[in-house]
Amino acid sequence: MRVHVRFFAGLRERLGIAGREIEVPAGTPVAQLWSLLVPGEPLPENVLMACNMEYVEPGRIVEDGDEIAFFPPVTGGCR
Amino acid sequence: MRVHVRFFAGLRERLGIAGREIEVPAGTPVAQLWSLLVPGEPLPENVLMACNMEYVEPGRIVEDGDEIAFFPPVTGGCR
Amino acid sequence: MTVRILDTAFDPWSVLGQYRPASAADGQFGATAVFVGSMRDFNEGDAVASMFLEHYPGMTENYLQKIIDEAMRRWTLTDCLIVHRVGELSPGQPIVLVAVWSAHRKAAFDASRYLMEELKSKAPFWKKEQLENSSRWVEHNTSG
Amino acid sequence: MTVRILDTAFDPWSVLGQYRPASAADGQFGATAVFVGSMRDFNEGDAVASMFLEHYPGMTENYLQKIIDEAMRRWTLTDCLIVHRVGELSPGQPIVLVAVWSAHRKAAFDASRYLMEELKSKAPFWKKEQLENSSRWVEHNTSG
Repeated sequence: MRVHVRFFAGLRERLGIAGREIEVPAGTPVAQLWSLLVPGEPLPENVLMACNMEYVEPGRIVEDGDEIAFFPPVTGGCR
Repeated sequence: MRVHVRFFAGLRERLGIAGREIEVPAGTPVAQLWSLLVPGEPLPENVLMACNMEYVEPGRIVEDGDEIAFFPPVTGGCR
Repeated sequence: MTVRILDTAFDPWSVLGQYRPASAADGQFGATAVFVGSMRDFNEGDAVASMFLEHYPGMTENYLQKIIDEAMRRWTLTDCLIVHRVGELSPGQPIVLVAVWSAHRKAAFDASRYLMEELKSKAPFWKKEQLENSSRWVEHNTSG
Repeated sequence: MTVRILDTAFDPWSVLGQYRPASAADGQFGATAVFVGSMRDFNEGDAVASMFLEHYPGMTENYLQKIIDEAMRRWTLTDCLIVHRVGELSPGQPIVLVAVWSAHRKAAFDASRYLMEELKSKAPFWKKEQLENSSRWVEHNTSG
Protein backbone atom coordinates (compact mmCIF):
# COMPACT_ATOMS: atom_id res chain seq x y z
CA MET A 1 0.00 0.00 0.00
CA ARG A 2 0.96 3.59 -0.56
CA VAL A 3 1.34 6.48 1.87
CA HIS A 4 2.40 10.08 1.47
CA VAL A 5 5.06 11.30 3.92
CA ARG A 6 5.78 14.96 4.66
CA PHE A 7 8.50 16.75 6.61
CA PHE A 8 8.23 20.29 7.98
CA ALA A 9 10.39 23.21 9.07
CA GLY A 10 13.94 22.45 10.25
CA LEU A 11 13.46 18.75 9.57
CA ARG A 12 12.50 19.39 5.95
CA GLU A 13 15.49 21.65 5.48
CA ARG A 14 17.97 19.31 7.14
CA LEU A 15 16.76 16.19 5.32
CA GLY A 16 16.13 18.00 2.05
CA ILE A 17 12.77 16.27 1.71
CA ALA A 18 9.40 18.05 1.73
CA GLY A 19 7.18 15.15 0.71
CA ARG A 20 7.56 11.63 -0.70
CA GLU A 21 5.20 8.86 -1.83
CA ILE A 22 6.27 5.52 -0.43
CA GLU A 23 5.14 1.91 -0.90
CA VAL A 24 4.93 0.02 2.40
CA PRO A 25 3.68 -3.41 3.52
CA ALA A 26 0.49 -3.66 5.60
CA GLY A 27 1.16 -3.36 9.33
CA THR A 28 3.88 -0.73 9.04
CA PRO A 29 4.02 1.62 12.06
CA VAL A 30 4.36 5.37 11.46
CA ALA A 31 7.84 5.57 13.03
CA GLN A 32 9.19 2.99 10.59
CA LEU A 33 8.53 5.30 7.65
CA TRP A 34 11.36 7.45 8.99
CA SER A 35 13.97 4.70 8.66
CA LEU A 36 12.63 3.76 5.24
CA LEU A 37 12.98 7.34 3.98
CA VAL A 38 16.13 8.47 5.77
CA PRO A 39 18.06 5.25 6.50
CA GLY A 40 20.95 5.71 8.92
CA GLU A 41 19.48 8.93 10.31
CA PRO A 42 18.32 8.40 13.90
CA LEU A 43 14.74 9.42 14.65
CA PRO A 44 15.00 12.67 16.69
CA GLU A 45 13.78 12.21 20.23
CA ASN A 46 11.48 15.23 20.15
CA VAL A 47 10.01 14.62 16.69
CA LEU A 48 6.22 14.83 16.39
CA MET A 49 4.15 12.63 14.08
CA ALA A 50 0.76 13.11 12.51
CA CYS A 51 -1.44 10.84 10.44
CA ASN A 52 -4.06 12.53 8.26
CA MET A 53 -3.46 15.78 10.15
CA GLU A 54 -4.02 14.34 13.62
CA TYR A 55 -1.24 13.73 16.13
CA VAL A 56 -0.43 10.00 16.45
CA GLU A 57 1.95 7.83 18.47
CA PRO A 58 4.99 6.28 16.70
CA GLY A 59 3.40 2.83 16.85
CA ARG A 60 0.27 3.78 14.93
CA ILE A 61 -0.18 1.40 11.96
CA VAL A 62 -0.51 3.21 8.65
CA GLU A 63 -3.27 2.54 6.15
CA ASP A 64 -3.38 2.88 2.40
CA GLY A 65 -3.61 6.52 1.30
CA ASP A 66 -2.58 7.98 4.68
CA GLU A 67 -0.78 11.30 4.84
CA ILE A 68 1.97 10.97 7.44
CA ALA A 69 3.95 13.95 8.74
CA PHE A 70 7.14 14.27 10.77
CA PHE A 71 7.93 17.63 12.34
CA PRO A 72 9.95 19.34 15.08
CA PRO A 73 8.45 20.75 18.29
CA VAL A 74 6.06 23.56 17.44
CA THR A 75 6.87 27.20 18.15
CA GLY A 76 3.74 29.18 17.30
CA GLY A 77 2.22 32.05 19.24
CA CYS A 78 4.53 34.56 20.83
CA ARG A 79 7.36 34.40 23.33
CA MET B 1 -12.15 72.65 62.78
CA ARG B 2 -14.05 72.16 59.58
CA VAL B 3 -14.41 69.12 57.31
CA HIS B 4 -16.36 68.46 54.14
CA VAL B 5 -18.45 65.28 54.12
CA ARG B 6 -19.77 63.61 50.98
CA PHE B 7 -22.16 60.73 50.33
CA PHE B 8 -22.35 58.72 47.12
CA ALA B 9 -24.76 56.55 45.14
CA GLY B 10 -27.56 54.78 47.04
CA LEU B 11 -26.43 56.35 50.29
CA ARG B 12 -26.69 59.87 48.88
CA GLU B 13 -30.15 59.13 47.51
CA ARG B 14 -31.44 57.50 50.69
CA LEU B 15 -30.10 60.19 53.03
CA GLY B 16 -30.85 63.04 50.65
CA ILE B 17 -27.38 64.52 51.28
CA ALA B 18 -24.67 64.86 48.63
CA GLY B 19 -22.22 67.00 50.59
CA ARG B 20 -22.11 69.01 53.82
CA GLU B 21 -19.59 71.22 55.60
CA ILE B 22 -19.41 70.39 59.29
CA GLU B 23 -17.66 71.90 62.32
CA VAL B 24 -16.09 69.20 64.54
CA PRO B 25 -13.81 69.17 67.59
CA ALA B 26 -10.21 68.00 67.22
CA GLY B 27 -9.86 64.25 67.67
CA THR B 28 -13.09 63.30 65.90
CA PRO B 29 -12.92 59.91 64.20
CA VAL B 30 -14.29 59.57 60.66
CA ALA B 31 -17.12 57.24 61.68
CA GLN B 32 -18.46 59.81 64.13
CA LEU B 33 -19.22 62.25 61.32
CA TRP B 34 -21.97 59.86 60.30
CA SER B 35 -23.85 60.16 63.58
CA LEU B 36 -23.35 63.93 63.60
CA LEU B 37 -24.85 64.27 60.12
CA VAL B 38 -27.56 61.60 60.20
CA PRO B 39 -28.37 61.14 63.90
CA GLY B 40 -30.50 58.11 64.66
CA GLU B 41 -29.52 56.43 61.39
CA PRO B 42 -27.32 53.38 62.11
CA LEU B 43 -24.01 53.28 60.24
CA PRO B 44 -24.46 50.58 57.55
CA GLU B 45 -22.24 47.59 58.18
CA ASN B 46 -20.82 47.53 54.66
CA VAL B 47 -20.28 51.29 54.31
CA LEU B 48 -16.87 52.41 52.98
CA MET B 49 -15.06 55.54 54.13
CA ALA B 50 -12.46 57.72 52.46
CA CYS B 51 -10.46 60.68 53.68
CA ASN B 52 -9.02 62.95 51.00
CA MET B 53 -9.82 60.32 48.37
CA GLU B 54 -7.99 57.47 50.10
CA TYR B 55 -9.73 54.60 51.85
CA VAL B 56 -9.53 54.90 55.66
CA GLU B 57 -10.67 52.91 58.68
CA PRO B 58 -13.63 54.21 60.75
CA GLY B 59 -11.29 55.21 63.58
CA ARG B 60 -9.13 57.55 61.50
CA ILE B 61 -8.99 61.00 63.17
CA VAL B 62 -10.05 63.82 60.87
CA GLU B 63 -8.01 66.97 60.36
CA ASP B 64 -9.03 70.48 59.44
CA GLY B 65 -9.97 70.78 55.77
CA ASP B 66 -10.33 67.03 55.19
CA GLU B 67 -12.75 65.73 52.59
CA ILE B 68 -14.50 62.71 54.07
CA ALA B 69 -16.68 60.36 52.00
CA PHE B 70 -19.15 57.62 52.91
CA PHE B 71 -20.25 55.24 50.20
CA PRO B 72 -21.76 51.81 49.58
CA PRO B 73 -19.81 48.79 48.30
CA VAL B 74 -18.50 49.53 44.84
CA THR B 75 -19.90 47.86 41.72
CA GLY B 76 -17.69 48.95 38.84
CA GLY B 77 -16.38 46.85 35.99
CA CYS B 78 -18.68 44.26 34.49
CA ARG B 79 -20.59 41.31 35.86
CA MET C 1 0.19 54.12 32.47
CA THR C 2 -3.04 55.78 31.47
CA VAL C 3 -6.41 56.08 33.21
CA ARG C 4 -9.41 57.51 31.40
CA ILE C 5 -12.90 58.09 32.78
CA LEU C 6 -15.35 58.72 29.93
CA ASP C 7 -18.91 59.97 30.14
CA THR C 8 -19.75 59.04 26.57
CA ALA C 9 -19.69 55.73 24.70
CA PHE C 10 -16.33 54.43 23.50
CA ASP C 11 -15.15 51.71 21.13
CA PRO C 12 -12.41 49.71 22.90
CA TRP C 13 -10.89 48.49 19.64
CA SER C 14 -10.55 52.04 18.26
CA VAL C 15 -9.03 53.15 21.55
CA LEU C 16 -6.50 50.31 21.34
CA GLY C 17 -5.80 50.98 17.67
CA GLN C 18 -4.91 54.58 18.49
CA TYR C 19 -3.09 53.98 21.77
CA ARG C 20 0.70 53.99 21.72
CA PRO C 21 2.09 52.10 24.72
CA ALA C 22 4.49 54.20 26.81
CA SER C 23 8.14 54.30 25.74
CA ALA C 24 7.89 51.17 23.66
CA ALA C 25 8.99 50.90 20.07
CA ASP C 26 6.94 48.33 18.20
CA GLY C 27 9.41 45.50 18.59
CA GLN C 28 9.84 45.86 22.34
CA PHE C 29 6.73 44.21 23.67
CA GLY C 30 5.58 40.76 22.75
CA ALA C 31 2.32 40.35 24.64
CA THR C 32 -0.86 42.38 25.01
CA ALA C 33 -3.69 41.14 27.21
CA VAL C 34 -6.99 42.97 27.04
CA PHE C 35 -10.24 42.69 28.89
CA VAL C 36 -13.45 44.45 27.88
CA GLY C 37 -16.54 44.38 30.08
CA SER C 38 -19.81 45.37 28.46
CA MET C 39 -23.26 46.07 29.81
CA ARG C 40 -25.58 43.12 29.53
CA ASP C 41 -29.30 43.43 29.03
CA PHE C 42 -30.23 41.22 31.98
CA ASN C 43 -29.16 40.94 35.62
CA GLU C 44 -30.48 38.80 38.44
CA GLY C 45 -33.30 37.61 36.22
CA ASP C 46 -34.50 41.07 35.16
CA ALA C 47 -34.29 42.82 31.83
CA VAL C 48 -32.18 45.95 32.25
CA ALA C 49 -33.10 48.82 29.92
CA SER C 50 -30.26 51.13 30.83
CA MET C 51 -27.74 51.80 33.55
CA PHE C 52 -26.28 54.81 35.28
CA LEU C 53 -22.68 54.64 36.49
CA GLU C 54 -21.69 57.03 39.23
CA HIS C 55 -18.10 57.60 40.35
CA TYR C 56 -16.14 59.74 42.79
CA PRO C 57 -14.22 62.18 40.56
CA GLY C 58 -10.66 62.38 41.75
CA MET C 59 -10.68 59.34 44.02
CA THR C 60 -11.67 57.01 41.18
CA GLU C 61 -8.77 58.13 38.98
CA ASN C 62 -6.36 57.99 41.95
CA TYR C 63 -7.45 54.49 42.83
CA LEU C 64 -7.10 53.20 39.27
CA GLN C 65 -3.64 54.76 39.01
CA LYS C 66 -2.73 53.12 42.31
CA ILE C 67 -3.64 49.61 41.13
CA ILE C 68 -1.70 50.22 37.90
CA ASP C 69 1.33 51.27 39.98
CA GLU C 70 0.96 48.11 42.04
CA ALA C 71 0.74 45.94 38.90
CA MET C 72 3.89 47.59 37.51
CA ARG C 73 5.65 46.74 40.78
CA ARG C 74 4.50 43.11 40.79
CA TRP C 75 5.20 42.27 37.16
CA THR C 76 7.58 43.45 34.46
CA LEU C 77 5.22 45.42 32.24
CA THR C 78 5.68 47.87 29.43
CA ASP C 79 2.41 49.74 29.98
CA CYS C 80 -1.13 49.56 31.36
CA LEU C 81 -4.31 51.29 30.21
CA ILE C 82 -7.66 51.47 32.00
CA VAL C 83 -10.70 53.12 30.43
CA HIS C 84 -13.98 53.16 32.39
CA ARG C 85 -17.37 54.57 31.46
CA VAL C 86 -19.52 56.67 33.74
CA GLY C 87 -22.96 58.20 33.16
CA GLU C 88 -25.88 56.70 31.23
CA LEU C 89 -25.20 53.38 29.46
CA SER C 90 -27.27 51.22 27.12
CA PRO C 91 -27.04 47.41 26.87
CA GLY C 92 -24.10 46.28 24.78
CA GLN C 93 -22.03 49.38 25.49
CA PRO C 94 -18.52 48.81 26.83
CA ILE C 95 -18.15 49.67 30.52
CA VAL C 96 -14.49 48.96 31.07
CA LEU C 97 -11.33 48.32 29.08
CA VAL C 98 -8.16 47.03 30.73
CA ALA C 99 -5.04 46.50 28.61
CA VAL C 100 -1.55 45.39 29.62
CA TRP C 101 1.58 45.31 27.45
CA SER C 102 4.63 43.25 28.40
CA ALA C 103 7.52 41.27 26.99
CA HIS C 104 6.11 37.93 28.15
CA ARG C 105 2.58 36.64 28.01
CA LYS C 106 2.42 35.35 31.58
CA ALA C 107 2.89 38.83 33.02
CA ALA C 108 0.29 40.29 30.63
CA PHE C 109 -2.31 37.62 31.49
CA ASP C 110 -1.68 37.83 35.24
CA ALA C 111 -1.61 41.63 35.40
CA SER C 112 -4.75 42.18 33.31
CA ARG C 113 -6.70 39.85 35.54
CA TYR C 114 -5.27 41.47 38.66
CA LEU C 115 -6.28 44.93 37.43
CA MET C 116 -9.84 43.79 36.72
CA GLU C 117 -10.28 42.12 40.11
CA GLU C 118 -8.83 45.11 41.96
CA LEU C 119 -10.93 47.53 39.94
CA LYS C 120 -14.11 45.60 40.68
CA SER C 121 -13.44 45.14 44.35
CA LYS C 122 -12.40 48.65 45.34
CA ALA C 123 -12.53 51.32 42.62
CA PRO C 124 -15.32 53.77 43.52
CA PHE C 125 -17.97 53.18 40.86
CA TRP C 126 -21.63 52.46 41.51
CA LYS C 127 -24.21 51.05 39.14
CA LYS C 128 -27.87 51.93 39.10
CA GLU C 129 -30.00 49.76 36.87
CA GLN C 130 -33.09 51.03 35.11
CA LEU C 131 -35.60 48.18 34.85
CA GLU C 132 -38.89 48.40 32.98
CA ASN C 133 -40.78 50.26 35.70
CA SER C 134 -38.26 50.87 38.43
CA SER C 135 -34.62 51.45 39.17
CA ARG C 136 -32.21 49.94 41.70
CA TRP C 137 -28.67 50.37 42.87
CA VAL C 138 -26.63 47.23 42.30
CA GLU C 139 -25.77 46.00 45.79
CA HIS C 140 -22.93 43.60 45.28
CA ASN C 141 -20.47 42.60 42.64
CA THR C 142 -19.86 39.13 41.27
CA SER C 143 -16.66 37.42 42.28
CA GLY C 144 -13.99 36.74 39.68
CA MET D 1 -15.89 29.96 16.46
CA THR D 2 -13.54 31.27 13.83
CA VAL D 3 -9.99 30.33 12.85
CA ARG D 4 -8.03 32.43 10.37
CA ILE D 5 -4.53 31.81 9.07
CA LEU D 6 -3.19 34.95 7.36
CA ASP D 7 -0.10 35.31 5.20
CA THR D 8 -0.11 39.10 5.33
CA ALA D 9 0.08 41.58 8.22
CA PHE D 10 -3.11 42.22 10.20
CA ASP D 11 -4.24 44.78 12.75
CA PRO D 12 -5.83 42.90 15.67
CA TRP D 13 -7.89 45.91 16.77
CA SER D 14 -9.40 46.36 13.30
CA VAL D 15 -10.15 42.65 13.16
CA LEU D 16 -11.92 42.88 16.53
CA GLY D 17 -13.75 46.06 15.54
CA GLN D 18 -15.18 44.29 12.52
CA TYR D 19 -15.81 40.89 14.08
CA ARG D 20 -19.36 40.06 15.13
CA PRO D 21 -19.38 37.30 17.74
CA ALA D 22 -21.52 34.33 16.74
CA SER D 23 -25.23 34.45 17.56
CA ALA D 24 -24.85 37.21 20.12
CA ALA D 25 -26.82 40.39 20.16
CA ASP D 26 -24.84 43.20 21.74
CA GLY D 27 -26.44 42.87 25.17
CA GLN D 28 -25.84 39.13 25.50
CA PHE D 29 -22.16 38.96 26.35
CA GLY D 30 -20.55 40.84 29.17
CA ALA D 31 -16.90 39.89 28.93
CA THR D 32 -14.31 39.83 26.18
CA ALA D 33 -10.77 38.65 26.88
CA VAL D 34 -8.17 39.17 24.19
CA PHE D 35 -4.56 38.24 23.83
CA VAL D 36 -2.26 39.56 21.11
CA GLY D 37 1.26 38.21 20.64
CA SER D 38 3.64 40.30 18.56
CA MET D 39 7.05 39.67 17.13
CA ARG D 40 9.83 41.12 19.25
CA ASP D 41 13.09 42.40 17.83
CA PHE D 42 15.28 40.30 20.09
CA ASN D 43 15.37 36.65 21.22
CA GLU D 44 17.90 34.72 23.29
CA GLY D 45 20.17 37.75 23.29
CA ASP D 46 20.19 38.30 19.53
CA ALA D 47 18.64 41.05 17.44
CA VAL D 48 16.08 39.47 15.12
CA ALA D 49 15.62 41.26 11.80
CA SER D 50 12.68 39.24 10.53
CA MET D 51 10.96 35.93 11.00
CA PHE D 52 9.40 33.28 8.82
CA LEU D 53 6.44 31.35 10.17
CA GLU D 54 5.74 27.98 8.58
CA HIS D 55 2.59 25.95 9.21
CA TYR D 56 0.95 22.71 8.12
CA PRO D 57 -1.99 23.84 6.00
CA GLY D 58 -5.04 21.84 6.99
CA MET D 59 -3.68 20.37 10.19
CA THR D 60 -3.04 23.79 11.70
CA GLU D 61 -6.60 24.95 11.10
CA ASN D 62 -7.98 21.61 12.35
CA TYR D 63 -5.93 21.80 15.50
CA LEU D 64 -6.97 25.37 16.30
CA GLN D 65 -10.60 24.46 15.73
CA LYS D 66 -10.16 21.49 18.04
CA ILE D 67 -8.85 23.60 20.93
CA ILE D 68 -11.70 26.07 20.42
CA ASP D 69 -14.18 23.16 20.57
CA GLU D 70 -12.52 21.98 23.78
CA ALA D 71 -12.70 25.49 25.31
CA MET D 72 -16.41 25.72 24.42
CA ARG D 73 -16.92 22.40 26.20
CA ARG D 74 -15.03 23.44 29.32
CA TRP D 75 -16.51 26.92 29.76
CA THR D 76 -19.76 28.67 28.91
CA LEU D 77 -18.63 30.89 26.06
CA THR D 78 -20.42 32.92 23.44
CA ASP D 79 -17.67 32.76 20.86
CA CYS D 80 -13.94 32.29 20.22
CA LEU D 81 -11.69 33.74 17.53
CA ILE D 82 -8.11 32.77 16.70
CA VAL D 83 -6.09 34.61 14.04
CA HIS D 84 -2.50 33.50 13.38
CA ARG D 85 0.06 34.86 10.96
CA VAL D 86 2.25 32.76 8.69
CA GLY D 87 4.93 33.80 6.19
CA GLU D 88 7.44 36.63 6.53
CA LEU D 89 7.08 38.87 9.61
CA SER D 90 8.84 42.05 10.74
CA PRO D 91 9.44 43.05 14.36
CA GLY D 92 6.38 44.60 15.95
CA GLN D 93 3.93 42.77 13.70
CA PRO D 94 1.17 40.79 15.41
CA ILE D 95 1.66 37.02 15.25
CA VAL D 96 -1.43 35.79 17.03
CA LEU D 97 -4.78 37.08 18.22
CA VAL D 98 -6.98 35.07 20.57
CA ALA D 99 -10.36 36.47 21.63
CA VAL D 100 -13.07 34.95 23.80
CA TRP D 101 -16.57 36.30 24.45
CA SER D 102 -18.66 35.14 27.39
CA ALA D 103 -21.29 36.25 29.87
CA HIS D 104 -18.88 36.20 32.81
CA ARG D 105 -15.32 37.43 33.02
CA LYS D 106 -13.88 34.35 34.73
CA ALA D 107 -14.73 32.13 31.77
CA ALA D 108 -13.31 34.67 29.31
CA PHE D 109 -10.03 35.03 31.23
CA ASP D 110 -9.61 31.29 31.76
CA ALA D 111 -10.52 30.29 28.22
CA SER D 112 -8.30 32.89 26.50
CA ARG D 113 -5.32 31.72 28.49
CA TYR D 114 -6.15 28.08 27.84
CA LEU D 115 -6.36 28.72 24.09
CA MET D 116 -2.97 30.48 24.05
CA GLU D 117 -1.23 27.73 26.02
CA GLU D 118 -2.76 24.99 23.87
CA LEU D 119 -1.90 26.86 20.69
CA LYS D 120 1.71 27.32 21.73
CA SER D 121 2.24 23.79 22.93
CA LYS D 122 0.73 21.84 20.05
CA ALA D 123 -0.53 23.86 17.06
CA PRO D 124 1.77 23.13 14.09
CA PHE D 125 3.61 26.40 13.52
CA TRP D 126 7.39 26.80 13.28
CA LYS D 127 9.43 29.97 13.55
CA LYS D 128 12.63 30.67 11.67
CA GLU D 129 14.49 33.76 12.81
CA GLN D 130 16.56 35.87 10.46
CA LEU D 131 19.48 37.33 12.42
CA GLU D 132 21.96 39.83 11.03
CA ASN D 133 24.08 37.30 9.14
CA SER D 134 22.36 33.98 9.69
CA SER D 135 19.04 32.29 10.24
CA ARG D 136 17.88 29.65 12.70
CA TRP D 137 14.80 27.62 13.50
CA VAL D 138 13.46 28.37 16.95
CA GLU D 139 13.93 25.14 18.89
CA HIS D 140 11.72 25.48 21.89
CA ASN D 141 8.90 27.64 23.10
CA THR D 142 8.71 29.55 26.34
CA SER D 143 6.41 28.19 29.02
CA GLY D 144 3.33 30.14 30.01
